[in-house]
Amino acid sequence: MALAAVLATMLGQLAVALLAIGLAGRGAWAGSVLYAASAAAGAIATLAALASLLAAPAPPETLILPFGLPWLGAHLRLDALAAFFLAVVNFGGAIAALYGIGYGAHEPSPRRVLPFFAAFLAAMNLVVLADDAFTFLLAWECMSLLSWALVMAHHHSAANRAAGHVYLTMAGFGTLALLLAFGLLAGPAGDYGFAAIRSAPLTPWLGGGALLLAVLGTGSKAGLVPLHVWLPLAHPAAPSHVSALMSGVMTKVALYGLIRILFDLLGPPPGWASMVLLAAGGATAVLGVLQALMQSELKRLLAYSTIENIGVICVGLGLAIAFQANGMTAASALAMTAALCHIANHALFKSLLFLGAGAVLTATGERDLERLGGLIHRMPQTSFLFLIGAVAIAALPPLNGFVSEWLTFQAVLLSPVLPHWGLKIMVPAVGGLLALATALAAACFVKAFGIAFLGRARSAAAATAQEVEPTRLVAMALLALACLLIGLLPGYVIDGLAPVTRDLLGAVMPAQPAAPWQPIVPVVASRSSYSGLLVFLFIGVSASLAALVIHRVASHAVRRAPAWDCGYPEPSPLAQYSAGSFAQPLRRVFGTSIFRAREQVTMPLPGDLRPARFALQMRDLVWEGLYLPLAAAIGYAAERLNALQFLTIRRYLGMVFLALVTLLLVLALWPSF
Amino acid sequence: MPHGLAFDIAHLLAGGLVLMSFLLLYQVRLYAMLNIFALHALVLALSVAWQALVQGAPHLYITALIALVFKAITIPVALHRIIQRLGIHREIETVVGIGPTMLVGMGLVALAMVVMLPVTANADALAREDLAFALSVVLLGLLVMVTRRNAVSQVVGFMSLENGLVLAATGAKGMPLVVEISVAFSILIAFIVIGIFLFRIRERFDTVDLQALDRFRGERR
Amino acid sequence: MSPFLAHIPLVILLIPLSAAAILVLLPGYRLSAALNMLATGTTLLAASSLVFGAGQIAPGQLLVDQLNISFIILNSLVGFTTSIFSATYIGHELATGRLTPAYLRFYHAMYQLLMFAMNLALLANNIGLMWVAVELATLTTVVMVGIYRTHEALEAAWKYFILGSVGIALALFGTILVYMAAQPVLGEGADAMVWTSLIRHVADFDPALLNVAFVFLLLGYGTKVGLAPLHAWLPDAHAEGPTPISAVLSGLLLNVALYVVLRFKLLLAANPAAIAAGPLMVSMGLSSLVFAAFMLYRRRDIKRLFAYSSIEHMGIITFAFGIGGPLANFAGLLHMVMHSLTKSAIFFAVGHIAQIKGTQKLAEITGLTESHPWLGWGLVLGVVAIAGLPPLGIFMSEFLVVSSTFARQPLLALPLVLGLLVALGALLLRLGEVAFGKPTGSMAPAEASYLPMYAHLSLVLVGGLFLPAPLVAWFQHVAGLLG
Amino acid sequence: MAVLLSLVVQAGQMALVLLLAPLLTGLVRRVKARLLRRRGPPLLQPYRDLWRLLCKEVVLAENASWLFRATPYLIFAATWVAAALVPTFGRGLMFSWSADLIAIIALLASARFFLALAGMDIGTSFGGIGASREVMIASFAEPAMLLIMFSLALIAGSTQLSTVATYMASAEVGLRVSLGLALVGLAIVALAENGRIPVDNPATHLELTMVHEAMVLEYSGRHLALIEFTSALKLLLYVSLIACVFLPWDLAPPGAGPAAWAIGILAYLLKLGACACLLALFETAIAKMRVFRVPEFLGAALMLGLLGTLLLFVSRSL
Repeated sequence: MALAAVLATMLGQLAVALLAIGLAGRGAWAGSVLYAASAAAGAIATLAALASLLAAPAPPETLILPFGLPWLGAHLRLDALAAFFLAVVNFGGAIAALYGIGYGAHEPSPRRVLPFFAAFLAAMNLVVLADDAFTFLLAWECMSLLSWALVMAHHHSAANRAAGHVYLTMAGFGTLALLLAFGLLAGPAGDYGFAAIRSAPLTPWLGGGALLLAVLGTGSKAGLVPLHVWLPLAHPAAPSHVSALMSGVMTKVALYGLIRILFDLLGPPPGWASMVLLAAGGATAVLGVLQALMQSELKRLLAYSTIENIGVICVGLGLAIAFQANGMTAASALAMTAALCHIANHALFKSLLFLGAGAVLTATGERDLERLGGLIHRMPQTSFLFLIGAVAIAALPPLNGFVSEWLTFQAVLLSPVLPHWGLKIMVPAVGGLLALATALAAACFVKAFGIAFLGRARSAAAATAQEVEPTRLVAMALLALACLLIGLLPGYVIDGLAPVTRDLLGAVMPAQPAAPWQPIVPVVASRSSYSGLLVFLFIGVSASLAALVIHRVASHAVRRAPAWDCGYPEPSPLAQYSAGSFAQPLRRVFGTSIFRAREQVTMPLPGDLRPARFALQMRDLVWEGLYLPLAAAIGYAAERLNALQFLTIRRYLGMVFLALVTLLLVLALWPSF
Repeated sequence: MPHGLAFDIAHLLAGGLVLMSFLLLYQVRLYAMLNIFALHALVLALSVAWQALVQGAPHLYITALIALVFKAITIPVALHRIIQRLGIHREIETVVGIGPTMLVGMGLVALAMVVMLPVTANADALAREDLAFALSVVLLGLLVMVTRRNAVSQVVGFMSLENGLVLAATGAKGMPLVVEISVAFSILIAFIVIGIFLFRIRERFDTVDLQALDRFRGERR
Repeated sequence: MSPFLAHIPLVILLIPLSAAAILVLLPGYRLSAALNMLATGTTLLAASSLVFGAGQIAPGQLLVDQLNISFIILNSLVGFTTSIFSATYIGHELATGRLTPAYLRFYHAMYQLLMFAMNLALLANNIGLMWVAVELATLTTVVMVGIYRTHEALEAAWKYFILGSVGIALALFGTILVYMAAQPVLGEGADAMVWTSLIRHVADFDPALLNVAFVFLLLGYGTKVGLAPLHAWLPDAHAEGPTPISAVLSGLLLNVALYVVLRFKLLLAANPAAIAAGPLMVSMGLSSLVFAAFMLYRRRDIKRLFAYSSIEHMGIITFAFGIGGPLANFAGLLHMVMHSLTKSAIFFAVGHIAQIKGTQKLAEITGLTESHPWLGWGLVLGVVAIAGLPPLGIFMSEFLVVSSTFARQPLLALPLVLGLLVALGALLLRLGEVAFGKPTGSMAPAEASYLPMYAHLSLVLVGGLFLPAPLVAWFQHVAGLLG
Repeated sequence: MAVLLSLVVQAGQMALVLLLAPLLTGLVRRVKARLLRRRGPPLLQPYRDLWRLLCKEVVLAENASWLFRATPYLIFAATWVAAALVPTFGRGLMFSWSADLIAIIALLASARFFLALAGMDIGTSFGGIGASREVMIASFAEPAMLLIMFSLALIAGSTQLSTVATYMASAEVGLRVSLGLALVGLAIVALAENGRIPVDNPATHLELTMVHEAMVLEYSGRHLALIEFTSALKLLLYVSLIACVFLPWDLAPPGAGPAAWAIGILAYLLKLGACACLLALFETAIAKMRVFRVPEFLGAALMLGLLGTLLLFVSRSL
């Protein structure tokens, strides 16, 4: 039933896409209607998916459509895992579409956005529903292709085009890696249905190969270091509601692929796989957030922060594997729940933040933090909602980001019981990295919010910005509300995820006590527990109490005056701390080694009236160490081979001649002769 | 006709064709090459005629006649005139030295033998020898094409290659369409010769003027 | 077999032949273009009726069996759509004076002659006839490539001619060797060259002779297929000739040559003692794929770019047939069809683009989706398809190629995948420049016929998602034959 | 009835930390002054300061936003809640399970997050300096804290402070190297988090060296009072934390009677006094370090935490 409903909404999205080809650009009303239709379809699909998730443990729904590989057909399957991801995808999609109603009016070329947007949503749904390798890869690559088209929507900028190229090439890499992974999984019999793959036994070597390929393939889409380079280029290049989808939702679909292959298709993953994921996750988290800190462009900063969160999720998945391989299924369920929870949470707050960034972008026309500032006065609602997103992503209580980080840390804390020595040492170290990443994320979002929304306006555009339309505010507010609700009542989410972990791991977290105060208890209450609701109430009560007392006893006098600033107020807003200067202490600490950051200050001599100059140079070592050499190698090979285009006919004949002689020689020396 | 004699003569003629190919490889001057080629075609004509006689296949006489008239007479004469017209009769142009070329040629003949002789163990000896020689001639013809810069000498190489084909085709007993094929090839060669003549393609086989090529193809920076 | 169907092959040959004869005499652009379309259209109709014939029909020297029927229909279809495209394209050439009416007459006649030659090659039941037909096809295209009579066009035609001639010679030698192998079994005379009798008795042939023959045939016809390192003629011939010819070259002639190779592979496959033709085809295919993939990066001419992409895809197809097995052969067949449709669609777009912009230089063509949305997005779709991205058909065939390779020769899948990836990168790089960005050059509205292009693309789209069951059964049957 | 009683005890704890916080600050100042052979301010001076600030008018910068005005209340509440969740005189208070050590750290992080934002709100360069340095220090202190907590949790098998304290007071614990390392690490983190010498100097307004003070430069009147109060509370929190983990004696068990509570409070006061003296002694003996030495200082704490964890593995498995 739910499957049919989701399928119907997918068809709806496709219909919207087709209509949009003709209608988009015919006026604002057409865009609004289409976006509204897309949002409605997304909402219905969300409800259907949630209903299916809550109805578990029902047997998974399956369906075979006569498409795709002729002898296989398109197999679809809706189980708990799929239902969870469908809910994430469609909720994110519905909100992005709702936001699009307002945002689309600012879009110079709606025809380049709307058709792809709706189709993109349908493709992501199909990835999650697919139950055979062909349909999966088809949908997977369609998802990449359509999002590429969206990245290319603003194609006049050469940077966007370059981003699109890097993006789709990397996506191609990922797909081919996945194709090989499925090839290994399907074995020589070549049955690409997931049901057959599940039941087929696999030797450890083949399984290991498939696993690594799957990590490469899905990791390149999710943004695991060092396969992340496309992400900070492509995500910001798209229109903001699409950025929200790409960062908040599409990376999750990639992780869905990872989970599906590792935990479902591969059978129980080998223990060493956890080390791969833990190492990659830890490195991704720290590198991602450090990069985010160094950015001065809001959307790019958000994209890098996505990379960080993917790292956090991968650490959770790695822990789940580690525990499962050692028979600790309850701990494994905890780690998996933490990862899934973070997946949902990140989808919510990252979408919220990107939508906020989109609001800033349309209101000011600026994406550069160095030209923003003071927006809290001009756009109070947006600022407030963005602040909620920032608090959530900084993993601060009582919002949802903290819940999943907390669960992940609880899983980390269970690791000493693991028998494996490598893991014993690795997990605490990764835990430390995770903590570092969390703290840096908080720093990063202090910077993002502080520079963009606080202080004084650094440009005329920022000084005259206007608050955005109500529909967009509603879209953001819904996300903020979801962030808050999950933060306060995480027990429901954990219970809701139980069918998923039961399917994947055969274990669930203990049922969360319903009352009083909705605490969450990962293992036992004496070990650790946390009640978001109570903490929230506590803070609320104490803050009100403090306010009450102070208003009773203290002076009420308030006088507005120029800023004090130690007696030396600087009239120009440009003298404020900028994004670059905010990051400077951390850049000094981390950047000199990780980014090879070099600062150069040119001070004029005393009496010289020239301004002092500050130059900063940073390098991306992953890009320079891995991708540029690769590009150079391809370029070199291409250049060398290109000489073959300019030969004379005699030389071409020589090539024919050589080929002939070689083949004859081979034939003469063929062993069978 | 006793089998031994028929075989010996066919063998002799085919071997002569290989020898002529070697001579072609050896010649550096265009006129000399043309003369050798005329001889080459003559030997082919004889060989084909002999096959026609041995196999009792009168239609092969046509092929022999074509070889004689067209390849041994018309084409060399035409090429003579082209060479004169283009003023390239004095040119000596090989890419590698004669010595190495001859060595490579030897190697090719050896290769042809190694490939062909064990292969055709079932076929009768006549066809077998013929085929091995034909392959040698084909390979040597290709070698001529590859080692010469001048269009005319390359055409000569191609024609000697084609002679090898005709040798093979006539050696294959009772092969249909041989005449048609030889006619088709003659037309092809005529096209090539006319092409050289019409388009003044003097050096186009191997222009050293790379800039010219770039301009033509618009492909380089 | 109904008597009516028995004559169809003859009809398929006679229509283009007689059309060629008429067209050579016919003055006037509109009339001849219309006749051209009419002839290809009726050929298509005739060819489609072959579907109703079950099993083999072999009237005289001709043969219609499971293998070539799809080729014939594909050939007629692309021939028909190209003639529609050609009508608008040539009209423009005439208007700009690149072609004179006299040459035009010649052009249409040659077009039909080419169709005749290709259909003959496909239908021939005699390996000698097959060879003659391929040679004829080559000669006609040589003439067509040189039709603009510019320096570059002549140069390209000349190169094509010389390399093609050598290829023809090698193929002939291979054919003679096959005859030699057949002669002890089938006796002297024509029967030893008839494919149907060859395949029946091939198990008794001398396998060693067949092996040598196949080397020559692979190299000889491989030159026509455009396999590296025999490919040199292909990019220039595509770039310098009229675009309809480029479309036919890439979409059809290469296929025809490959079809001939496949016929001989069938022979080898039926002889248990012969070496597998597979390794040879695999290595040639792989080298073409990887080589062309790298060559894509430095292209500055839009038609050369897609010509190299044709080399790449021919490499993939040859590779797939080389791998063999029902799945890989199926993939090869599917890829062949999809590539034909896609590549000709791309050339339709490219032809109009080059006419509008007045240049083939990639650097001077940008922002097409903005200046000419229909052409631009058509090109985007085509390139996306040719790069092997879904939901278009080549994705499915590449999926099958890679997966079947993986099942049989896992290690070969790696270079295959790397080659695909390198090519993908290059194509996307160029696509980003050509289709996106600020438009440059002439913004004149296109006088183009979008029908052929979008018809092909929609076929490719449907093929990527849904293959009708009869088609599948048919391909599977042929794939089984190919061994 | 029992619920009401435990509610009262919980409220008592909240009131207690509120009452004692300025006193602890005063005590530290006083001891420091004495160590420097000055008379120093009276012990109750912080209370007076707070009162005076409360009575003053607020001078608000012209472009201060609502965030700037709300922050003092928010951070005060967050810190107060955090402080109330750390066992002071008794274990297992009514709401102690609502947040474990990780959540307490996160509550403090929330307070810092908002304070840093408030520092940037006016748009002055000093606010920016303070905020950026604060987040840098925090980004080292937090992982260090987490690793320390990791080794504690490994020893005690819990992150719940009450459980940890119970375990620490029991005989099983013994003397361990890891505990010593954790103590040193925790002390370092506590110094950094409270802006004490050598990381920051709460008494200075020397422009380029200040961190915390730079952030709150624009605050005045009752807002400043709240912020000062929050700082005092935070100091108290850390001292209580160290006390409850490393000096876990005489904590009243859950559901104990007034006598046990009285003993607990007395012991708590003693612990506070001892810690205050030690802090003052340390601060007098050492000089403030340059800002960019701070990461190294905190890096040491990080390493200590990691080392403690690893040593635990060794000792456990042997």
